[in-house]
Amino acid sequence: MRALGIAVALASLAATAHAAKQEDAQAALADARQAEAQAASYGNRWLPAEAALKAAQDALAKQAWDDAIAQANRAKALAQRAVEQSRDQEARWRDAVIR
Amino acid sequence: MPSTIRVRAMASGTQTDVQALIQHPMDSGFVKDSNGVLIPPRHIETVTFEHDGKPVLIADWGPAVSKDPYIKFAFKGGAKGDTLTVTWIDNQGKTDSLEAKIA
Amino acid sequence: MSLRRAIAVVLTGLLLGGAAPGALDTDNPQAEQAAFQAYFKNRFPSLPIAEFGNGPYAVNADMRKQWEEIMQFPPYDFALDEGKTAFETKFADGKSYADCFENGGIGVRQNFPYFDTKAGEVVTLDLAINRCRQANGEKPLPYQTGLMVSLTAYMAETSRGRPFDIKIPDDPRALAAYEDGKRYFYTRRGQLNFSCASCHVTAAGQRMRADILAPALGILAAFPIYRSEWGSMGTIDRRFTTCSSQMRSEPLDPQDKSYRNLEYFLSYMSNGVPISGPGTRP
Amino acid sequence: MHPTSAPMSNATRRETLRILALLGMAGIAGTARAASAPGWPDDAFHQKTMPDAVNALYGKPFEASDKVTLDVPEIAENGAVVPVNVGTTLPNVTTISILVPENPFTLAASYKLPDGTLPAIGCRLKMAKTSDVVAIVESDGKLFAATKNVKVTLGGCGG
Repeated sequence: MRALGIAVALASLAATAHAAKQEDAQAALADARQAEAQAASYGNRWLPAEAALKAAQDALAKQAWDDAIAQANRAKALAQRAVEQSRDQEARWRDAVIR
Repeated sequence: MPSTIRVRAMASGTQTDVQALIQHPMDSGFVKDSNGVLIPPRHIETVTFEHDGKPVLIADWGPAVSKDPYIKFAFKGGAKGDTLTVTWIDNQGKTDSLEAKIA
Repeated sequence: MSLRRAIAVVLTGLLLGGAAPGALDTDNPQAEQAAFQAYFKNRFPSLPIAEFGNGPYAVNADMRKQWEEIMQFPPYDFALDEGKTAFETKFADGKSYADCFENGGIGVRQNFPYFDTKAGEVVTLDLAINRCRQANGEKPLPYQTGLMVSLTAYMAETSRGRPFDIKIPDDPRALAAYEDGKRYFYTRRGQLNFSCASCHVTAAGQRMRADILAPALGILAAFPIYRSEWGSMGTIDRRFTTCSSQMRSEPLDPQDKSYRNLEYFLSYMSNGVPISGPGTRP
Repeated sequence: MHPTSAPMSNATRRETLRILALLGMAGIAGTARAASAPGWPDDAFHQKTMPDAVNALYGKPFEASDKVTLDVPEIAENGAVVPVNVGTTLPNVTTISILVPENPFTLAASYKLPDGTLPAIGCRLKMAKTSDVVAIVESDGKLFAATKNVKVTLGGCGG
């Protein structure tokens, strides 16, 4: 009977860890989407950011939480870079204009 | 269905200069379409040009001939108003032919 | 003028202009057009204005030789015939494209795109064709390839040799469209961090691997084009979308406002360059 | 003008593979050989080296000759459409063939010229990557060839 108890305890431990990982993945994906939406507002979505976001969604669907988190973070980083680029260019594009 | 063959044949007294353009995909069999499926090979194998019932050129083509293939050559003789018959056959047995007038 | 007065003048200039005198960019399209064309004439002094409609072939001899060879019997010949036939085919309601365009649509391509003051937006040739179809109960055509490219190929051919003649009417919305196109042209985007100007101004005439970068002046004159790369014809939309994705930037939809304004800016800058479409390109 | 980017080994290798896929010469697909058009030298068109292709087509050797003119670009604007013009001053020319050793199948095109047809051919070929282009002219039963190299690479900055 004891062995069974331990097994159950271990299983539930794994389950909670599993659930925690799932939440992390979903949170990471939400952040990435939010960053990408901001890039979109500047009309400057990057294809690699889109690809990473899609990879994150696929990983989430396959419950590959670590992969989903990694891809989501990558998408977020790329999207943030796009936003920085847009802000920088809003101020400086006129410097390039032929006069 | 408009012909897949465009011919410009100009007689200049001693010879006839011929240019032809053929509408054909010339698929080599190695290209994948947008969802990664191999497009089967489909390319013209022979093109025959005939004047006065005699061949003036026979072209044997492999898959390395460009899409919408082009050819330029000339033959002695041929006069304005003569007929130049152009026929192609591809590796799937499809074919087309055109009787062009020499200008 | 004494130093003190000079400083006063500069200061007032700054206050009024709100920007450093150097950047007197108060949307004066004529002045910018002159500066734009002068820039390219200095970069390529030996080129007559007409040559700028031949893109890479105007600035590279080896490429030009291959172009001249292909132009003996260009692969767009089929699209051209399809376009002519379609242009002359009546719609179900008995009308045809000729009824939608001035001069029956013959020799008018150089006036496109124009600013439609009623609709308050830039109308490109492709958009005008679809508007004509819809006005006569026909379905609009897809934008990047197919019949749209054949129709515009035929209309371009009827305008060959006629210089671009793009107008900016005295309408703040037209000026805004021009400004928006200019902004798009000079703004860096996508992971490669290029703007249109990075390649077609700064690096015009240089190689990008096998490609020669065409100068921006007259860059739209040869459209629609048969690209060996595509093995088929493409409109300006197809070129804008493929170029966007090469910059690893999400392409916009065909005939998106930004693309139309970009075409408006580029065409206006190319006033005087004759139409050379339809064309062939690498 | 030499392409500006310095050649990097793996980039060049990756690039070549991309071009092969792009131009459709990625590998030797087992092409089911439907019945070929009559007279089409099926075997010759399926050889992968110069000696095999020439042997299958002609069954005799060729020699270089400056009497064969081969007009090809130095750098192809696009490997999918490479203009090729072959001419010669040699007499009694009966065939002209064009071969591209670096293509998966070496023989690209072969032309039979009946009596009275001028010994000159213009056409447009696909080239998978940088390669020699060899034009062979058969004159009085002997084979004479001209060879030129054509550089082929991808255009643009890559997707």
